[in-house]
Amino acid sequence: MTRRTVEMALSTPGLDAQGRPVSLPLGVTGGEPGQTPDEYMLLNIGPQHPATHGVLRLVVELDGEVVRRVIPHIGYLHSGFEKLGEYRQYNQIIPLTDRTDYLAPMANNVALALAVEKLMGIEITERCKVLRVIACEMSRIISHIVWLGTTGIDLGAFTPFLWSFQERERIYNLQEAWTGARLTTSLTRVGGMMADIPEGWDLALREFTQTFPSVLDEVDTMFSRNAIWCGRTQGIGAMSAEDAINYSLSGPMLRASGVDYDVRKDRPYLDYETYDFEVPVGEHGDIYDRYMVRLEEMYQSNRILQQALDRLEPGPINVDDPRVILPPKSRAMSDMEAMIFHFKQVMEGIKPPAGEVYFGAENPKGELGYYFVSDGTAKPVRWRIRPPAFINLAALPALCEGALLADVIAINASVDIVMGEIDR
Amino acid sequence: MLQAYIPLLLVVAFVVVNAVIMLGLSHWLSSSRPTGVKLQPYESGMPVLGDARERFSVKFYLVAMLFIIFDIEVVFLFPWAVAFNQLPAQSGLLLVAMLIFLAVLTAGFIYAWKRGALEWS
Amino acid sequence: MTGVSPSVGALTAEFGSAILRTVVSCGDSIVYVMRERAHDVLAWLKNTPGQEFDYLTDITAVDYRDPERPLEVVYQLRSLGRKADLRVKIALDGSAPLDVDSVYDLWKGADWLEREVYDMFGVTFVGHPDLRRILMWETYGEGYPLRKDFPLRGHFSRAEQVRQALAANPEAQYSLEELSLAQAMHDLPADMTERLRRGERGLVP
Amino acid sequence: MVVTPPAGGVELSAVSPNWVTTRLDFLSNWARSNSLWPMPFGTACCAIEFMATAASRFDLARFGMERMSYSPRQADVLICAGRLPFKLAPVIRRIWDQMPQPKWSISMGACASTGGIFDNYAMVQGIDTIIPVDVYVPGCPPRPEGLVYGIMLLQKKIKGESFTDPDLRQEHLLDDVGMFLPPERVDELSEPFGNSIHQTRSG
Repeated sequence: MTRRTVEMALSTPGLDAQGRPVSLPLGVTGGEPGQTPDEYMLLNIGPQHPATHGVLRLVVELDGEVVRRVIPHIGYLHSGFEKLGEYRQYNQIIPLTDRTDYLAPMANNVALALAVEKLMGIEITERCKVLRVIACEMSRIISHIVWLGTTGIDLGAFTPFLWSFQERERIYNLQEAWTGARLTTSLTRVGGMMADIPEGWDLALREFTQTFPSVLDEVDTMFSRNAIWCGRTQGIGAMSAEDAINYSLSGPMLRASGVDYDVRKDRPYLDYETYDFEVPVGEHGDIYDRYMVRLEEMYQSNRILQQALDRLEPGPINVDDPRVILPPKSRAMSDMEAMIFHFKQVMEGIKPPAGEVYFGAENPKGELGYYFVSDGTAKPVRWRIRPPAFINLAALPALCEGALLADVIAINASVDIVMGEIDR
Repeated sequence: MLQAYIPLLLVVAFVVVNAVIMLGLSHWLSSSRPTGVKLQPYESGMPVLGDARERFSVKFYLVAMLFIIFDIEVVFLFPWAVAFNQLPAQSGLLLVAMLIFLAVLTAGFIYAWKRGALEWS
Repeated sequence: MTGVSPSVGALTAEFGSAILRTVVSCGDSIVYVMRERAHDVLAWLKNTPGQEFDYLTDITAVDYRDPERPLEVVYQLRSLGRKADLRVKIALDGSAPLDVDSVYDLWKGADWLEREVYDMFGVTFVGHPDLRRILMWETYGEGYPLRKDFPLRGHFSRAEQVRQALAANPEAQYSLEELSLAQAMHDLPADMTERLRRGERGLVP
Repeated sequence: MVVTPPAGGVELSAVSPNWVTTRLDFLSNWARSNSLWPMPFGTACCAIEFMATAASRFDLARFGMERMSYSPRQADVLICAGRLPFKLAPVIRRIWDQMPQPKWSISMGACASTGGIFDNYAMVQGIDTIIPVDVYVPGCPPRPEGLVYGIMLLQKKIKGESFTDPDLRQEHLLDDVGMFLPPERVDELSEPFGNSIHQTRSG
């Protein structure tokens, strides 16, 4: 079945909005001779669709059940984050990061704080590092478990969705106890955290880490050797390792294709090299491998959480540099110097040195990168988010070529997309 | 002799009346406001190119026809099964008759299978 | 890895004048490259055995606040094998039209990244297979949002923005590729084909 | 422009309210309010909180709403859970038009109700400039209890409706210019307020 080419030769006098010549569609040439094009169908799996995990729109060209071509349209949730970032001080950008990848908000907050701290060259305290590792690994668990639930629904299994939200509620309680918000946590500040963990919080988390693997075992026994699940996922939407690197995939999508690349291992931050965990790597790069990689990653995150809880000992969570961190309220009201620092920081914000920084963190979806360009003022010149789900989704047309229509839904689910991060 | 049918007629009458009431009430009470865009086909919120009544590829009908054939085959089994245990004397003859019927249809099934009618592409 | 990455030395040896200057910021080494030779430099960085920058982390652009500083297109490159990073920048001064050679032939991941830079900054990538807006709708008429001369709330009034969004032609929500597929299937209604012929796809009545 | 109903059925809104109609109102409002089929127009973070509300802990099934209808044909209430960019405005408008009467809409979250923190070029400053909204649920994202309270408010509103009210079940379509509200009303509704007024170019 040779690839059909679409001839768009005839150019008309009209100019479209950008002043480029508009070419009138001429018609379809190529494909096998005698294949009448009117047997094909254009279908919108559009912005309002239960199986697109948000407002993604896929225009699918169908030959009966076989998909000839998938043309994704994104931007239906473009909210101008990067433009807003240029009007905010650095600590004011943290609430914006919750709303990009809203399935793993804490991981975004931590990544932003680390990026700005790398720009300013601040060394954070030991307890703050361990708390941030806990926040990142908790985000990885809740992001993967909601992916598992929604992908299960897409392929017809409803109960894992309820199990996954049961576990998510338990972590919501922990996040709410720590930051006051279930979803939009805004956990970190440049140089520290918004608050220390409350009393008994670490006991609740330890109790969660003890009972959580049993839920994963249930999901494992339900899916991994389930004939329907294997039939729908094995060998479908596969991508080879070279293609995965060429498409700049990252995270579970890359590791499922057999490329052993994890930012926590290759460019360790927050002392990840001192934690003992393995990085699961698949071989075939199909949907089943992506499922297995994400499932295994949840076990590993659980192990990291337990190790982090063991090494958590009391200490300050904020760096004691008054130019960066607000002095405690009690001192700000009594001691003159603290009040001046408090006033300066609230009115003018933190002023990092002029320069630029790129910091990549291992987010549940892949490598989330923050690229800051600062000119010495309190607001960044440019705040670029390197969105892992955006780049992983760019490989969707290549994955869906020649698959069946039902497989397009499964492949789209396996990419684990969050439209807030894709459309920024 | 006809008394046996009265309960049946009552049930049918109740069903019909019930259906008519429900449909009538919902039609009468409903506030239907047909508008131009409401009558257009719904495709995930997008304006539709072309209409849905297009020529489907024949593969869909092939699958439907195969289903109908083997569904009717199963339908014939039910009365046979009821008759089978009421006539224990001729059970051997009945069994052989049904096996021949099944054999013919299974031959048809194997032919369709080998011809690739079940694969999709 | 503080200090300049070895690739910079190799680059200046190889290309000499094409490498304008190198900077080190927060531990990352940055190389400014001439626009005309950019594609050769990137191809060299990807293919030479010693460099193997096989992973394109990101393509973006930066528009500075003071108008004299040129708009910069930024390539973040990474070598998975050598665990090395490099940032290649191209400065596009405002005089010449903003166009850069596309790197889609080197890394397929660049497809959507370049479309987003085109959508947000207006930098056209020569040789890109399908360069059209990706985040805003294709016939978006207000300009390029991430430019510093683009106001935060947009040029038009809110009412005009709502009208532009609601009253757009139905074919404005389809790309030219889909329109030509639909036309080949004789699905395109007559009025839509007429408007396409007159080139009024982006026109809001 | 307002659509006049077809001539076929007897027009109940012309009847003066009496014992029969109030009993009929009570019966139909009771049935409608306790089996609202939501159309979850979930775009962003509020959609995750909406899923949490529909899951087992904050169970929407207690209100007869666990049957999500993803097609507007069977939907009763359109819940816009999440922010609405301009690119999505025609989609929500088309889905609202394609929902049969009686229909209601809940604007869940600050971003859907007022544009929230996204006071920029890409965001509709409140979906009431695009479609009529019955209940606004504040919060970013609103807690599941907040959304459930919003739904209970909507049920109370439905129980208060009556057949004899002529301008209740009317279809308000876009006018010929393609606007739902007059332009000056849209500008007034989308006025920046609070600290976003000071978001001029910095430094």
